[in-house]
Amino acid sequence: MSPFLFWIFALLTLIFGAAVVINRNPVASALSLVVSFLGLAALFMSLNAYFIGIIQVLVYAGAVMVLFLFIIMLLNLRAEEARRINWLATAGGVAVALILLGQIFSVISHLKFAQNPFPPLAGLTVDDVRNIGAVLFRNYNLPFQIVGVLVLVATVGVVLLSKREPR
Amino acid sequence: MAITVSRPKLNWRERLYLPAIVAGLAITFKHFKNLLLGRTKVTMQYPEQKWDGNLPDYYRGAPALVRDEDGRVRCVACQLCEFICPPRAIKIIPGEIDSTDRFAKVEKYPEAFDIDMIRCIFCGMCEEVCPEQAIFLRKDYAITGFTRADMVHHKEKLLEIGGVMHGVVLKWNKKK
Amino acid sequence: MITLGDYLMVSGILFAIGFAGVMLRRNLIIIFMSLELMLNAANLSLVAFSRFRVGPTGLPDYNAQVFVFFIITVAAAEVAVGLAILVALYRARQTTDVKDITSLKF
Amino acid sequence: MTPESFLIITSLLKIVGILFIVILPMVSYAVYAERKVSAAIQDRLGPNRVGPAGLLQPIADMFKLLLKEDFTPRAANTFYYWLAPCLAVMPAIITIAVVPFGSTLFGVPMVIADVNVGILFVFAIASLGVYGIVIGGWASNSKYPFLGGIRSSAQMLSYELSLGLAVIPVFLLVGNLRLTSVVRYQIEHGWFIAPFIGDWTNPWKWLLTIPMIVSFIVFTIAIFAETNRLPFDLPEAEQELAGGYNTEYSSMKFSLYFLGEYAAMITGSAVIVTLFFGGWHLPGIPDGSHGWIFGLINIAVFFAKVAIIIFFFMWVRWTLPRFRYDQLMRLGWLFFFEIALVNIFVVAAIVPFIQ
Repeated sequence: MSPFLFWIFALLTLIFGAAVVINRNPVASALSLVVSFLGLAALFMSLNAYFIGIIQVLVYAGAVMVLFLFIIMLLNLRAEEARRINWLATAGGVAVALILLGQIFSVISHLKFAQNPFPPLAGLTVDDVRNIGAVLFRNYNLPFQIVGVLVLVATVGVVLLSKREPR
Repeated sequence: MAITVSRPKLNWRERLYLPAIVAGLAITFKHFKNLLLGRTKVTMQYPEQKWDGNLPDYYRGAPALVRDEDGRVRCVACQLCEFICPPRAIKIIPGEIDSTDRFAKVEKYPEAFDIDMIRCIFCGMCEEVCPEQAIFLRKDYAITGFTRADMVHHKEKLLEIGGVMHGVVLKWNKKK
Repeated sequence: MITLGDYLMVSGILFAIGFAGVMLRRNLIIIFMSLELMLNAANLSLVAFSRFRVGPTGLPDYNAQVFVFFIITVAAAEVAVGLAILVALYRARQTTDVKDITSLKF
Repeated sequence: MTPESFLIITSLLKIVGILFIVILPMVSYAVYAERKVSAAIQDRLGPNRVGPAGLLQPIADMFKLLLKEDFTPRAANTFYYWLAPCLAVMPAIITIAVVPFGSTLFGVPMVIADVNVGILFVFAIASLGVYGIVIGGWASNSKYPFLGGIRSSAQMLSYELSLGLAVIPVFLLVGNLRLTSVVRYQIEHGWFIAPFIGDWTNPWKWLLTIPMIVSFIVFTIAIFAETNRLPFDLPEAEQELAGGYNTEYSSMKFSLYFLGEYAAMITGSAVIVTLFFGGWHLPGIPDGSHGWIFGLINIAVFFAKVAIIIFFFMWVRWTLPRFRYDQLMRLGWLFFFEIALVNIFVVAAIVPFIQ
């Protein structure tokens, strides 16, 4: 992965991530989030994690965000009217986020090993679908089944929640 | 009163819908195949093939003025057609016939006879009402033009389409 | 040369953006999206670490990637439930603004 | 020439070749073919004015659409209104990148990117196709396009499930997600639509045929739904929604939507051919390593198969009426979803006896 491509996709992810927070219009926010996720998927692929990258596109960009858009459109959420911004609260929120950012930066810059280059892989292409599958089904079989039950519970919950109460 | 439509009870084969879909596909494919093999009769290909030879005698096409055997315009500018015309497509300016003329007895002739073919609805009322049998609906149906002015048939044009009509009542020729 | 540190920085900034979104915005659906942003920032760190810890066989550490897989699965379920709650809330209150939803009971 | 630059140059040649020589002409002539097929099914002749047998009709259509007034409604959200048609075309064309459209030509494999997540890539990119429709419907700021957009988002989400589940039997047999391995497996073991060919005495292969055909039917129907083709074209239902998501579009923006639909149909057919009909393989024809002429024949065989599937798409379109929306949802969730699930178990039970 050339540094050029890395910075393009990193900037894409970050700029559109910031656009999610800044945009007033919920639809614009959701679409910015889609672009941000696509950039993130490219970053995953730059780390040779093709399976995770494509799952990211498939699940997040293809399904989750369509669901978000569907709900935004179904509820017909308009752009928020420009209400008076509470400057004190906004400044406080930004300050807290910046402090968090500073802490993360200081931690990362103190990690000595983080400056080392990535070690080389066994080959140019690693069949990571097969390897992830092997690890998932051998070492994480029980958690995998628990996640399956969780998804089932979520499905039942969603059906119950979205049912209109009979009047 | 609301009528409750009882829906037919479907058996399992009908409920599967697949046989019905396959039957439908077979029907459409039969049509497709027949057209490719040239067995289907398709509609007439208009600009190449035309109705011209096959038009029935009662066909109502564009109206036209006719002359009689002596070359006289049969129209006497009575303006009945102008009054009867439902879309008011006809406009006639009557003119006196000179007393020295052979047909001076007729008194009037159309100085201008315009039919606006944009308005004409080919109803044939003008032909019905004409006491002189001067206007007939001919077999032209493809009337085109680039401007509105092109679409107005003037007297010369109408006479050109109409030509000479033989064998109709010739009451003006006998006298004088 | 791109190092692990760069990926972690990107991940950290993304997390801070998501955090700021949760703090600053009042629209529930935007808050929800910011949460997703934070989850994905964590995913980026995990995948970067996975690529950094190459084992003796020359393969990345797939435990982290399996973890990301679980996070994505659970996040999808979470979104479905969360949006269903949001729709139920909108039906009851006709609003998605957190300022208007301050009481526990309605 | 270094291997890297060789790879880049051949990839570029393949992209340009497949896109401009095959896909885009195929898209425009698919529109022509659609009109001809519909005409034949309805006992008409179809376009026959421009050029011999109307063969230049797509070019005339293109000029007509280019010269039309490009109208943007005042209430529309201009940026998204312009963005949406581009989003509608892109995913359909990107998908072709992972589909192997030939064996080899001069030793170069005829697939643009042979990634190891092949089919997942197809699904991931295809699922992005819904954004063009949803955003177009929303940005037009008009009732009918909006309804079309809402319908399409729910429809695509529903049918992606059966789409994904229907192909799992194929990959249970192949063992990895690469589309080139799918083709290679089918060359060795017979096409998935008829796995018994070449192995006539094996009863398990005959048994396998039933779930494979079920899998093919479910997958094809899901592709119909994903590409908004007629039994499932509710997002653009002319009669109820006045054209649906593209009501407010005109000129080139409308034609981008139109081309996007046909491009999606072509890539969908290409995926069907690759998964179930042996890709570029035809029994008796060797692959491209036996000479470049065979490499070209392989490519021609692939696109001939694609053309047959596209004809099937059109045939169905002019036969079946449109579903009602509740029927569509019931069909997706209560019928195909379950069939695809059961099908996976059946194939999983047969697989140990095959190998």
